[in-house]
Amino acid sequence: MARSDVTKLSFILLFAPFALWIALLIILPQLGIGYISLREKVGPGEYTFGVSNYVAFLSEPIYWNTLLRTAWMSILVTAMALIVGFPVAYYIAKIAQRRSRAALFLMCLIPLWVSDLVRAFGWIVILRETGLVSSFLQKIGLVSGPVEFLYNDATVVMGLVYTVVLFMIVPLVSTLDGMDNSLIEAGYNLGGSRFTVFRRIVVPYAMPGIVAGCIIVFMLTAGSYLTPILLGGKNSMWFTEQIYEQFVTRYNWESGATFGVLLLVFTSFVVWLGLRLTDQSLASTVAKD
Amino acid sequence: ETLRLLTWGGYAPDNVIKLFEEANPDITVEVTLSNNEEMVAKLRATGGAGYDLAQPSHDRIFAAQQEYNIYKPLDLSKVDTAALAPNLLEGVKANATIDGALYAVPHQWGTSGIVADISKAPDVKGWGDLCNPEYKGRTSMRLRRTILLGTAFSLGKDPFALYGDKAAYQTMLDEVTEKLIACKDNVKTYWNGGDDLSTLLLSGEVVVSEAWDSTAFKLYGQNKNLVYVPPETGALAWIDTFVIPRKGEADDAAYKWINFVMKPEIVKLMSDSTGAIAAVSNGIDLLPDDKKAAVKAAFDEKDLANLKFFANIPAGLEDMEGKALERIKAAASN
Amino acid sequence: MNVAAPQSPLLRWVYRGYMLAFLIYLAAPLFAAGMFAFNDSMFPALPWNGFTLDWFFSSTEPKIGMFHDRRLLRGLQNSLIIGVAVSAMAVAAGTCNAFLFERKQFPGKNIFYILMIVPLVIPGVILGISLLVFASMIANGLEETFGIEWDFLRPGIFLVILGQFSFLTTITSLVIAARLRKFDIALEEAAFNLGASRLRVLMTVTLPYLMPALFSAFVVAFLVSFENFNTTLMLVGSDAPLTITMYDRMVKVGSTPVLNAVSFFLMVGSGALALLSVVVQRKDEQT
Amino acid sequence: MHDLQCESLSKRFGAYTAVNSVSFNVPRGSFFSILGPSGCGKTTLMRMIAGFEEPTSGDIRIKGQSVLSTPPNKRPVKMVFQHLALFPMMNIGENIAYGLRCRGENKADITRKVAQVLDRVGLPGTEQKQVSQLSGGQKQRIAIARCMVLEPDVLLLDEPLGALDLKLRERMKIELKQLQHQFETTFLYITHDQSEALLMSDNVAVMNAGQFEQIGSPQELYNDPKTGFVAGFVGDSNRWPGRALSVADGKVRVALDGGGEAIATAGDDRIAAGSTVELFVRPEVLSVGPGAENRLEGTVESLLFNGASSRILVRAQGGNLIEVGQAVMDGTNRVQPGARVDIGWSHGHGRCFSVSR
Amino acid sequence: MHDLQCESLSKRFGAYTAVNSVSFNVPRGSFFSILGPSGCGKTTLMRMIAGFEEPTSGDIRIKGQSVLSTPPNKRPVKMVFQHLALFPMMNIGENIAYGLRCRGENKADITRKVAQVLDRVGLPGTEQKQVSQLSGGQKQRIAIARCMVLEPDVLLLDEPLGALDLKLRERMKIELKQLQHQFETTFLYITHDQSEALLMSDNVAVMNAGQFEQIGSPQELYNDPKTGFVAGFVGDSNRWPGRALSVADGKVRVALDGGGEAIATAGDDRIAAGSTVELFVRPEVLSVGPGAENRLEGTVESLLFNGASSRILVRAQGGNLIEVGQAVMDGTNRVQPGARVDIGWSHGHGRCFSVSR
Ligand SMILES: Nc1ncnc2c1ncn2[C@@H]1O[C@H](COP(=O)(O)OP(=O)(O)OP(=O)(O)O)[C@@H](O)[C@H]1O
Ligand SMILES: Nc1ncnc2c1ncn2[C@@H]1O[C@H](COP(=O)(O)OP(=O)(O)OP(=O)(O)O)[C@@H](O)[C@H]1O
Ligand SMILES: [Mg+2]
Ligand SMILES: [Mg+2]
Repeated sequence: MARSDVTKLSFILLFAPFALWIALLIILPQLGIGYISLREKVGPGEYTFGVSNYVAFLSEPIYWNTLLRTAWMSILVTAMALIVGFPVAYYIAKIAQRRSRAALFLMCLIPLWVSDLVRAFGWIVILRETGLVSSFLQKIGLVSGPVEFLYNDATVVMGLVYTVVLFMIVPLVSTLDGMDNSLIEAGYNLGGSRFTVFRRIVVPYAMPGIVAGCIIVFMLTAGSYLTPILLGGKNSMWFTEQIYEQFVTRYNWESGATFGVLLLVFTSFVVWLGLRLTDQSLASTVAKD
Repeated sequence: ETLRLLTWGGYAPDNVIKLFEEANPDITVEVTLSNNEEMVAKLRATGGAGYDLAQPSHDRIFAAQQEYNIYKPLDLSKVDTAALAPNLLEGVKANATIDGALYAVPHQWGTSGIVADISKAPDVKGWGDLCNPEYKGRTSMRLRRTILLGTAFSLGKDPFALYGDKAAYQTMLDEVTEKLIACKDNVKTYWNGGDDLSTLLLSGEVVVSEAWDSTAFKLYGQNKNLVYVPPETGALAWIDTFVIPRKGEADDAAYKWINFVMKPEIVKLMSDSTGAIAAVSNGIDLLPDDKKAAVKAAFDEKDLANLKFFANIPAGLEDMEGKALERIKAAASN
Repeated sequence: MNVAAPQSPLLRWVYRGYMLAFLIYLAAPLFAAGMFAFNDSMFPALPWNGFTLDWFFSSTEPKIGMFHDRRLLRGLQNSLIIGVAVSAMAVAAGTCNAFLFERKQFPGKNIFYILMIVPLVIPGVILGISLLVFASMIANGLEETFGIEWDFLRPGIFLVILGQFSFLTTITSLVIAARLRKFDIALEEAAFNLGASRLRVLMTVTLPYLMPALFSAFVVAFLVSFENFNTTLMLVGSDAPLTITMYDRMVKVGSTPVLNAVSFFLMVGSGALALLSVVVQRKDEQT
Repeated sequence: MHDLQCESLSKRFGAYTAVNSVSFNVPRGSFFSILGPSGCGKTTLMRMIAGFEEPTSGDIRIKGQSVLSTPPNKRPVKMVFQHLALFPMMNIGENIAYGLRCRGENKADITRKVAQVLDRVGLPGTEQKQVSQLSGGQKQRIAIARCMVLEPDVLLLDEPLGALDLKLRERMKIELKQLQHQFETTFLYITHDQSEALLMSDNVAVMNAGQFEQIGSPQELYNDPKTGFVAGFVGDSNRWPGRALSVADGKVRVALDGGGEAIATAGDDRIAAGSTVELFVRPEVLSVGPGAENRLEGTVESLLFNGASSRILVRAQGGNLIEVGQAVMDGTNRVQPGARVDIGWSHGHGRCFSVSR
Repeated sequence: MHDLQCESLSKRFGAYTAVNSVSFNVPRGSFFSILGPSGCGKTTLMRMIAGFEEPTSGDIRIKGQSVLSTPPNKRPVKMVFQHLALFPMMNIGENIAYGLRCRGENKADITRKVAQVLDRVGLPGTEQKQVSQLSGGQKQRIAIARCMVLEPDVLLLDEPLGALDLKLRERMKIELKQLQHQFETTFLYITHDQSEALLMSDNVAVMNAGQFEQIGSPQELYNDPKTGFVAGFVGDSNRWPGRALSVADGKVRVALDGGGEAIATAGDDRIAAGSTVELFVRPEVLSVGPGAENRLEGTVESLLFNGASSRILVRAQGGNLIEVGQAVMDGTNRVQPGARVDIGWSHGHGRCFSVSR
């Protein structure tokens, strides 16, 4: 039939760009670094295959410590972003008046449109020993000498939370927005206290949004580069930095690729674990907004 | 025609480019700022394409070329060799000749050493002072191979001599690593670029730091207390060179640029911008006055004679050094 | 009364205070970064030496304003080219994907759908290096076996575009699909029924309906592309976009307030763009 | 004894008065409805009783106790929401157990009570089902069960049938009434659908623009409306504007604006000779043919067949449209479109209200 | 002459038969309704006529011409969608002009025709308004105007009143019928609301599970249903299961399962003595009190007051529930809950259908 031909043709036309995109830009490149990561260098321009890059990773505590540190900090940042962002999302979705809601949301989004670099730069200006906060504290006499706020993990976490919190707020707002106020009212009406209603109704309802936000935030944090480097101090190690070092400073594509694969696998594992624990699925959470 | 330069910050100042383009109206200059590691990494990724002229240091040519084949041999006849300081040219030749082909000519040289605020740290002598508890929390360094080498010298070793013996080099590195980890408490932060360094020193947050002499000279212009101190074991010296990437598309323009920046009047402008000393016969004299003063304040003849030029890094060492640096970075401190 | 809000006045004020603190937190670094663009000093730091617009407009050394700084302008230009190209491609591909996943039934749809989302959760650095490695493998292979040189597979604008495209397409697909999902297919059937051809239906009914989503997808893609660092860093060649130029400048030369000026300029620009997109969206909601 | 008493309850939003000095009492165990058009303030009134809005003035008493200072989660009134507001993230059992858990009852009691109430609403053994697995009518019953398990003094229902489809709504009306009998709880029911209010309630309050127009049994409202609004809103009615010619003994002679005269019962005591009035006559009291006390002539415009509630549309000579009720049982129409007919009704069946302009 | 003819039209989705060999003819200019419960295949049937689904078998003819191979955008049938499907990105004028533009008519003609049709649906001069500025009823009319401006042979309407609220729906029923008269076009109307079908149609087809049960005028369907489904679906009915005792002269003696006996008209010819049957009696033909031909005894369970369509619920001795129609006009109930009553009706008013198990 002519009509089924049209259907088929339109399907092919729509599927082709998708297939090209996913295959050429996502799957094959990932396989590519997988392939490189299995290459062992035996001499200039000579390679054999094996898992020695992975063995090297595992046998060097610095590397996996960095990976663990990155993961741990990312989880911390994710949790912080959730704690900081939830009240904000709740305010925007449930408390603010209709009109101010849009404005608030927009205000929250503005920093999103400025590059990481600018934001980190801003923090440096504020937090450095001779920066605004330190000067201000000295001026009001709270401290006698200059105080350094930069170059420590707390600053890194704060800076990372800053860069990612909006990715937490957006999905949260969109799920909370879909929540009928009458659910909350019903929660009170049936005798629930403020805390009960929050724990048993609001949070479970927002769960898909929470999970989506956490996944995105976790991934962004684990993959971030500038903020930990610029704000981090002398102990600050970040796994993406390691990858960059391997690729650029050490000219070692093999171990760089290995690190890349490991980062991907490890973060995917964390995300999978999170999805399992909260009983959600990737498609139903992230794709919702 | 476009000349795509892959070079260090300051090595292609706008005024020089302007003059060059006036002299060669058919050429426009495009600049990408980079550093040693990135230059090699980029050229490696592009297979030597994308740029027409690059400026790695003299020790970054041999191994990179052997491994990745990213440069093309230079035609020395097209370079105005007469202008170049013969000793530097020979040095570079020794470092950058492979199978009889020469891959680089010198452009600028400079040193890495210590910068100190003499009003607060008057007694700084050498690399070891970075770890001097007297300046606890007031020192800084760049966590790269320079500090490894410097510390090695301060411990009385000669790392360049150990280049041939990996095991010995590793032993030395271990010692250096230990020293630097112990020193970590002393350090306020590790700086990443000239900007970091300047801000740290000018704001007074740091009083002693490892530094590039060029940055130090600039700082001297701002604050006469900030003085470059060549370590007593000898400042580490580097020569930034010109190389032509294997797939460079504007060789003629590249040679024109090389010869152009060696002209005395351009050297002056260039040195003003880079803070480094041009690899021409009377390089120091062609420095702008304030820098000249800074150099004179920093170096005496003895220091100049005591320069330690970087040697070609044999393959594999860089990995070892990298690991050492990572261990330092990863080590705990407060 | 809004039962969702805290009931006691004290708590309400505490909550408002929290919101205010949050907004200050959001604005602080932007404000700081923007403020020093107007400081009449060579360093983006205190002390405050007085107000100046030099860092925008001056054309004389040493204070070259951003509008006279050739490299920054070139970076800006590259960013614009990349942004527009990437956004256009991502919107086009996103539209195809939206139609594919909203309108078509095919085996393995769920798996493909997850594949579509996956780029969003791959760290940007990894997207960058994997593409770099893959492209280099092809380019090296071609060069070694056939002697063909495909320079566009080497780091440069083209790879940057591909790299950003690879994850932006997910975002645009999701934005457009969300809108398409709300589209009542009966509108298309009504148009058919009234005698329109397939193409005409697409042009007069479906695409106009999708327009606000296409527009905001474009804006989002453009802004994300403009500020992207992680993916671009690995793929950039000699034509660096603005963020990379700024980063190089900051780390390799040293920052002057001109970088603050650029930041300020970008903030204002993207703020205006974001505002525009919201206005478009809002206008659409009203109809 | 009254389960619920409201005393001159008012609620203002800014300058707008949503509920205006409303007073009523609901006796224990009765089914009380509030009937009014959209936006008249019904929901606002109910939300004040549930505690989600604070009255601007007035008092609310439950079992004689003022509850004004009781927070919403402590009031002994439970509410069935318009869209039910079943918790989508809990299953049926958890939904029903929610209130009991909030009270802190022990596990065994909760399980027993949940099973019991599910049994009573006719859905035994559905504890493990998800909300989305139930049909509209079943959800309805779960929403009621969720409240009833807490044994509230008063159950509030805000247009609970609004979201259901036609046939189901018919069934649920009867079912709701039966549930109320079973639980013997006081129901306060809000609706804008007069048939719901009439069918189920012991007493109905008709509300308009924030005020109660009339409170009474369904029969009272239907047969003896006290205002024009009630006469028009409760049940179908023909409604013709006119002018009172004379008033005597509670009977008014009305000259209709469209032409013709009729005598009707005076609905209120503000009617005087010459005042503008409206005449209300229900379609089912009209008959075709001569001989009734009041008469209008007209032409049959169309026949609307609908079984027992069929209608004849007649255009009166003056232009008024007359709906005449006609139960067609045997398929033969006594009149045909285009025919000239006389429409008649007795004096007592017309009702006349003054119109305030 | 028939505008639309369908001949043993079938549609299967996989193993499921949505429409099963349906045949019917719609005469020119008539109002034809298809009435059936949700999911019976009405929309599928209509989509086949509009060309959005391909029939599995059978033929569709418009003005005698088969349109099976005509693509949907070329068929001379226009469709009003359930949610109207007005284009939100165009104003009213553009919406209506859309079809004309697709045909490539010239500007001046389009403007004229749009103005004309807006005039005819009673919304002149609204060309520049946005869709969102119109009320539900006005949108309805625009949706019809958008189709009618193309002068289709047949207008298809898929539950166009489904989305409107109660009061508006009542009004629009009458209005739709008037519009159809005005345009003199063939309307094919789909609904699951029997009152809509009865009120407006010249002919109604009752559909069930993909098949037509009966086609006839509203009166025929109401008064002379041919199957049990039609008897139950069209209008309210009491429905009691029983067993045929004897059949004679088209009359059946039925023993009701709940106890009691009755005589009724045989609805189909498959009824034999001993076969299982269902007896259908409409509430409005039942009367309270002794003396009718058929009688059931029972106890009044409750009174459902709803003005002219009030009901008495009686529990028969055997347990059957009896709905008795009772138009309460004067507020006095003749019976009270708990009273024992006799319910009676004449032979001719009961109808009996065989039940196939
Ligand atoms: N929070 C509020 N602020 C301002 N006005 C309000 C508020 N809540 C309700 N109103 C107004 O009060 C009036 C009555 O609203 P209410 O919801 O009580 O009506 P309702 O009778 O329940 O109508 P419906 O039958 O449509 O539900 C409306 O005009 C509404 O706009
Ligand atoms: N594309 C399809 N694929 C499979 N089954 C379908 C499809 N379209 C409809 N059906 C099935 O065919 C049956 C008839 O559907 P249809 O939409 O015609 O019902 P309807 O009578 O219009 O119901 P309603 O009154 O609810 O609109 C339904 O059981 C439906 O699930
Ligand atoms: Mg309401
Ligand atoms: Mg349908």
